Amino acid sequence: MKLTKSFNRSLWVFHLNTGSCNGCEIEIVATIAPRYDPERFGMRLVGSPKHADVLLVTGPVTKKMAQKVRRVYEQVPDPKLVMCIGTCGQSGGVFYDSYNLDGPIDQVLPVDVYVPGCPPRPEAIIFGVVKALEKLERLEAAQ
Amino acid sequence: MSETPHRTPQEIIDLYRTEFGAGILDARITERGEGVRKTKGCNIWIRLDKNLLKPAIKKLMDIRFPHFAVIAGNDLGDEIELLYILSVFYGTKFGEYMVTLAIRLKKTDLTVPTITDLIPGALLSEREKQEFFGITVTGIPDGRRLFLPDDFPQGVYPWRKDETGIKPEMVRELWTIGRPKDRPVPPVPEKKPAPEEPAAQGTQKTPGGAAE
Amino acid sequence: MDPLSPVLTGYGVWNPLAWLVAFIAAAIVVYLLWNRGESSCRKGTEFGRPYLSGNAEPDKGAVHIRASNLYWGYLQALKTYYDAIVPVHTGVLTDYMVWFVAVTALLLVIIGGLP
Amino acid sequence: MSGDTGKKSIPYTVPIGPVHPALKEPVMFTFQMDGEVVRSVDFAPGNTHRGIEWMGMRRNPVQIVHLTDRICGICGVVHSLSFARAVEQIAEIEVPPRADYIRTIMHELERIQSHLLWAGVAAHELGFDSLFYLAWRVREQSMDLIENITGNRVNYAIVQIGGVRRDISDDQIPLVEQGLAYYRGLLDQMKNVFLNDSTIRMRCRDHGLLSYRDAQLLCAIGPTARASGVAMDVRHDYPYCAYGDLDVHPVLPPQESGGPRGDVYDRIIVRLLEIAQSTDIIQQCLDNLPAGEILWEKKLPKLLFTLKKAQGEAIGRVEAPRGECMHYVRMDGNEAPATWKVKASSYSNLMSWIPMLKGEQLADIPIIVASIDPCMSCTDRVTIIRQGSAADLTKDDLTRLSREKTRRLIQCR
Repeated sequence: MKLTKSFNRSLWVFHLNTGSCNGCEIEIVATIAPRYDPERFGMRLVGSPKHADVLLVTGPVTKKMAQKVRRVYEQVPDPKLVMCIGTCGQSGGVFYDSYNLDGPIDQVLPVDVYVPGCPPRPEAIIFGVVKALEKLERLEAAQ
Repeated sequence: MSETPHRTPQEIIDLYRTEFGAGILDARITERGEGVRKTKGCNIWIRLDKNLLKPAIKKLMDIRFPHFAVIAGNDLGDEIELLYILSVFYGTKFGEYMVTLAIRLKKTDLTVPTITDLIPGALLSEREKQEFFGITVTGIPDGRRLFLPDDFPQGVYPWRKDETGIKPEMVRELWTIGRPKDRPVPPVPEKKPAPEEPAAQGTQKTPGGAAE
Repeated sequence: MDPLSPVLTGYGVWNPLAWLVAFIAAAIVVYLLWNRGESSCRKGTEFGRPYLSGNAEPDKGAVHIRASNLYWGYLQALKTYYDAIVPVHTGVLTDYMVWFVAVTALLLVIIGGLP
Repeated sequence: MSGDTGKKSIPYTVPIGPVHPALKEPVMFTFQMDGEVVRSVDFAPGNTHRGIEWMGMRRNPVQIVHLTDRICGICGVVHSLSFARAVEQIAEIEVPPRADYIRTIMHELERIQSHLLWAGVAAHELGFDSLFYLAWRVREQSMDLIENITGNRVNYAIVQIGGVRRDISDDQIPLVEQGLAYYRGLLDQMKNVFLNDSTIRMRCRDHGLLSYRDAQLLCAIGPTARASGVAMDVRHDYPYCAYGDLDVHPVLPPQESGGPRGDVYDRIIVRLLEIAQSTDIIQQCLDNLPAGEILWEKKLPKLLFTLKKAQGEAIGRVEAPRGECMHYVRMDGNEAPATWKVKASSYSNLMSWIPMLKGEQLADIPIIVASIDPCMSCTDRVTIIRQGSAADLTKDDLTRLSREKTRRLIQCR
């Protein structure tokens, strides 16, 4: 798969809640809002995984959502990246000992970039996207 | 709707006592004041006979239409206590009281009549109690599961403290899991067609590409 | 007249042959562009199925939409007309006969005038 | 019309959700549609059930306070506040008045940011994206204030059992006042943009109706109930924190705007007026901020020891931005509470979706669903499968439908 130049400058993200507390969600939307304005880098929230390049996954993956998360991941076209936003998707966070979780996220999806924080600040999310771009560049160089 | 007169918490308890007599097993008032002036907010706690639940709620509706908040529940060992938490006289300045009607169900007979014919909004709460306490609400218009997944094991009720509660093996200690070991290290080779189950078979992608 | 000769329409020129050549040229360009692409569609996996908010794709028969739903906008637009006309259709024969006689009488008055 | 005249029509199903990226409990809706009209609604919450209450019954109250912060990211104060209030009642802990006032200030700042957040989302659902960006831009000011006071933007972690963790210093008070002045100056503009806009009026007036009686019977709370004319507001009805010292009145849709009708438009009015009310409450609290301690007990082991001895049951309730939030706690002398039941505010409001959505059009679903403020709905999607071939309706398509409806309405005028 050859990555085109335009791909790096127009990362479209799809946001997937797997049982998060909403904190990460509002920070993701706050990131999209004018104060941080990542659209100047081509980053945009889209409404369908089929339009997306990056999957922003939040939350510790509840049992009801696990299969749906896998399905949505499958529906994202290649090349794709998965960003795990928030601590509870990485280690469970405060939800470390629940009976209804299938997480953390990397048990369900292959994660490329982890953005820790509960919730991470918008700056951190933008930094994570930059890291995702770096990873894409490395992928490109490896070909 | 004609406004019924406002009453003090003690008057409400007296009304209940005259109406239901010995059916009222316990009644008390708690008060709490906060801030500088310590204006008091009142809670009324009434424990009554199981069969008097619906008449008691009807009685409260006669006093003034209550706001139904939620049904809470306690596992007391042999019995399950259900607390119907309502509030009455909302809209009056500092005159609203929480009214908690508690009934106890023997674990041998965990049935309770539905109150959705009086207050339809109680449906979600009743459905929730069915799946979390294993009680049976008779006459419930919609008895499906609410929060738990469909493949949740039968006969396990998360809020019970006896052997039907959550089993230790059901608990997943997320923090001990760590990163999956069945995935290759970055940088990744060329992509293969994605398998059906990425988690089960491992995939071409790797975790933590940028985290290194 | 030669079917392939250019026709002056008054608004421009119409030449079927020129159009045919243009279409073929466009098709070749499109094919070349398409051919340069790399198929990344994973057929037979979830990727090929519609995205239904993360839900599994239901059986086609289960989500079949009946034609009556497609007429909805049409019926909605003619709602006032239908509301007036539907109650008149009572299904009782005598009612229809009354309508028939009344309309015939009216027509006779308008067209011919009674003697 | 087909339904009105009793004509036989076979409804079809439209599923929405659960990949609602922004909801606390991503709800899966199943709509039975007749043409473009909703005939019946069913919803299934629980996709984000994490078993928080069960986990809480294995932890001590101070740990639970951190868990309560993460029940809902938008309601960072209300859950921890109502849990702390319940525990304080059981253990008979007297909260210092200064802490009560700081709690109130945080509570109201949260209401401002939450209502602005909702205003943005509602504008987005109407297809009015520039207003969405405007509202979220304005919201950042309150986020800055919250961050300045608590150190966090979301999940503030300011409430501790027996008081608050951080004080508001004398240097911070002018900053907060500056922020309030900013909102006061802006409010007329916001009202103008939201309420005098003919598009918003057309899309929201008389849509998503919830009658007074339905609001009562379905236990609606907060702005949803107040928009239907039910004058309930925990801050007014039931004194807690500093509200016992203040004069707070439930905000009802004003008579001059058409009185309480219980439609989406009234819910917008109520929320906008509540932003103004919140700035006044914060100002009053700042003016009367009592001096003194901010914590009942600073030493955590001592606090935990007191809590371990505590026995009894209590209810803590507060008025969250979305309505009453209530925690029932029962402690029996163990480290962890015996029972902990959380009643979040959206929990009570969900049932009111059913009468609201019935008879409405597909294009109106997003705004009506969002109008009770179920946290927010950002990237939800609908799919319609027509005549065997699957036609995908993404969120973008819904927004497009929504815009088209607006355009149609404008042309009809």
